[in-house]
Amino acid sequence: MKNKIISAEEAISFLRRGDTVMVGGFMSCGTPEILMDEIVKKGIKDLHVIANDSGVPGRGIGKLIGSKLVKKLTASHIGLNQETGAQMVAGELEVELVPQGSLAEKIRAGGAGLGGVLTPTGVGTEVENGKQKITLDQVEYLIEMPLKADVALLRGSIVDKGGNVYYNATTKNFNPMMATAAKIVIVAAEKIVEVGELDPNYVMTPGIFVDYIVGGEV
Amino acid sequence: MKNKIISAEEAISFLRRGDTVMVGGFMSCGTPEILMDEIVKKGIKDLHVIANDSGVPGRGIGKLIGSKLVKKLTASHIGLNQETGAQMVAGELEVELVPQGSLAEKIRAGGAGLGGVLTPTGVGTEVENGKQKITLDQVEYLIEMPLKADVALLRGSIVDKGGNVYYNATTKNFNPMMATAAKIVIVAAEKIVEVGELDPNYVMTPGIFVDYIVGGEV
Amino acid sequence: MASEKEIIASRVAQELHDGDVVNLGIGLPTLVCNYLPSDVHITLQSENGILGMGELSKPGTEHKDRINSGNQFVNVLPGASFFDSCTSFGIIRGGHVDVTILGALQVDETGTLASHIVPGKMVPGMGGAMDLVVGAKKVIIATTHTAKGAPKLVKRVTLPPTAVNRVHLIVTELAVIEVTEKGFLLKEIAENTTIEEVKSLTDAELFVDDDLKIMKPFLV
Amino acid sequence: MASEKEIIASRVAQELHDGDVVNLGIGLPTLVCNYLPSDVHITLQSENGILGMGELSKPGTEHKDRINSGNQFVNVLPGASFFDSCTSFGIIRGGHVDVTILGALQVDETGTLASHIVPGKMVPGMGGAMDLVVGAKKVIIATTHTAKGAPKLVKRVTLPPTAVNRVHLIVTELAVIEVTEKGFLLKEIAENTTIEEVKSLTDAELFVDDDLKIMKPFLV
Repeated sequence: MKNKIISAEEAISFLRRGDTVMVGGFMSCGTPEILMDEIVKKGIKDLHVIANDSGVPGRGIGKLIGSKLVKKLTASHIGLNQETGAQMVAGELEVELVPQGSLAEKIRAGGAGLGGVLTPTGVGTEVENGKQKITLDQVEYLIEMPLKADVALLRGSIVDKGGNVYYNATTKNFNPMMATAAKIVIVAAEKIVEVGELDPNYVMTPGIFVDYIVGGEV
Repeated sequence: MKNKIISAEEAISFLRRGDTVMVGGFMSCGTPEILMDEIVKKGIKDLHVIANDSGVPGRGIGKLIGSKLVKKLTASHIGLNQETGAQMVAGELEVELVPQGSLAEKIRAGGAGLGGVLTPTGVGTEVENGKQKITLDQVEYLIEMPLKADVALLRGSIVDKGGNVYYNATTKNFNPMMATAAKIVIVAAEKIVEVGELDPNYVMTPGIFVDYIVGGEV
Repeated sequence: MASEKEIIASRVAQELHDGDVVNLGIGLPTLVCNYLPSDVHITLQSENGILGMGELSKPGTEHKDRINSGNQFVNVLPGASFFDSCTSFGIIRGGHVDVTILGALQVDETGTLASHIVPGKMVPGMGGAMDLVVGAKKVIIATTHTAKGAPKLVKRVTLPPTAVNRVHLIVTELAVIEVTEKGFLLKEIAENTTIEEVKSLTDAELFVDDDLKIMKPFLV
Repeated sequence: MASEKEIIASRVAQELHDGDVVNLGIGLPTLVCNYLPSDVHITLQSENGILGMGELSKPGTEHKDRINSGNQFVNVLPGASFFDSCTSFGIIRGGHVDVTILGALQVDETGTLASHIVPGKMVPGMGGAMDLVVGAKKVIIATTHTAKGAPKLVKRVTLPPTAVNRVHLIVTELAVIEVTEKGFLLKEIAENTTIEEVKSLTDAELFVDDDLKIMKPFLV
């Protein structure tokens, strides 16, 4: 079996300036902090981050925002990080807002080989802009197209050496979908166990999706 | 808390002649046999069954087919039940074949409030018939529309009295999606436990989806 | 004396029924739980991935892995479940949430809600609000009747809409108003106000229900 | 002497690489595992909801909850996982299966496959085949070269297609043929046949690779 365990430094060497990167977590719960720290340390710029939100200043994606490493953010909410709003107003950061449920579906579609999904969410709002609409059975839907990324940075509570992931409680959020939608998937693990220690029924992301595991997440 | 536990007889009293009924399981693994038996006993006719397959003669949905209770079957595969093919050829049973992945997505869409999904599966085949096609980024997709049902009949390995369900191993298959897509959801439980006994992380169908629980499934 | 928020929250609580699955917006709506009758048990959904959410965790008992959608540490009740964001919004968009209670910047007589953006000023993003308003079976707006004297209940929202034609009921400190095909229907009015005052603070036509009642916020 | 099936299965096994995620169709394809080199470890997917599928369960060790897509009781290996059908076909349609190996009724020079229906005769349904052929990164057809003397490799399929332009490689007891933009390209030929014979048993033009090799099915 290929060894998937690498250091945070090695992991972030896969990330390049300008890359599109999905980051798991909801208000930093389920966000891989050690990978955020390493990106800041390396100063990888011009990232397009896809995530639910931009964390809070100094936590989660807030670390990347604070270091001005994000060029574009696709998220559902930025309200709890004033720095994100300030950079957006200053024209330093492009923010694309997507309804949370549509964001989840777009990432899932990216990973599941769907061309998109039809959702009633956002019809009649600014979310329509630039999107194709379709009427089926007299209901109007937006076509939400798939999202994919170069790299996905995720947080697993328990990860076996084969890459099977178990996410505890509300750390799950966007992590399982993002695991399917990026070329390179890196999971920061709170705990690493041997292959066979996770019950096959409790695996929330199968190991085939995970390219690298970084230990030491807190 | 409302008591959700009822007898198989009470459960099947919610099913009416001509109803659309989703039945969980893959080749009868994950199919609620005691509910199949009860439908046969009551002789509820003209059902439109939505399921992955039609089981084998005398097992799972095969019981309904054998008793000629199914008027229409929407499934991905009928090859292991010769009776289904025979009734179809005799004009007694309408069979609508759907690719397995598209069937799963259609049921999920029904439960998740999506107007449909765009899939490349089936393009250029007879699956296209009667379906809208759409081209996005130069790729052709079929629009697969949602499926819903009057009643869903599922099988749970462990079910708590609030209706939270855990499905063991490969009994999961179509059960979790079907739990979201029917007006009345009935789960035949192999084991019933008190509320609080299932770890919230291991719940595969939240109890809010389950209307009734029938014990005694084997 | 009871605050406006307490009046609103306690009156909204009367709209909930035993067994309801409820999603509460951040802020005022979270107070609603404090006013539930003892025989009404609801299941709280938090869109970050919980059904069966309990109270905020007491200091010292927080678990880092267990937050609500407002980024607060929470407990869960026996029978709870955790799930990912796709499942969570499948529950929401699919109509499996009975009631969502949200605040508003503006709500209009067609049931269109503006709650997530003030162009040039406040651009926090819609979060899960657009899905909630589209998906929940019943959408209740819990809001003060005016903001700095300006009516929040209007003929047509002027701010960017969050969802179109989806609001069912509006509860303010002054009134309970149903959104009907004709427009705003005044169902209940607070003791300390008049129909004229409510009309003057509402920037749209207000139809008075034949069976107009006095609001009784603190029934429990 | 080795059977045709064994020849085909053993040659297909050479197409698999260490670490591949593989979905095997029912029948002949399931034999492929018997011929894997000892340094090639693959992960088997079963579309009813398994990654890390092992061998068929020995009599007396079957578990009623654990079957493969062919309705046989199976074991799982350490590191396996179970999931629902939506997740399973997300894996398949999303391109996370490296190789799928399937049988065929007909396959044509454009890579179009017919494998699931003979109108009026055999209508078992497509099951997961349409998704597999559309989604897998590499589609290998493992089939006898002819059926009752009639060529299975044709210019255009006459049976209803299962998926259009998706087959990459065809392995028969007589030849290994790549589906290229030009059409069928003969890459390898069995020892006991001739180019002429293979051409005569193929109902489409057959281009012979400049680097034509002799098939070596039982390398391991």
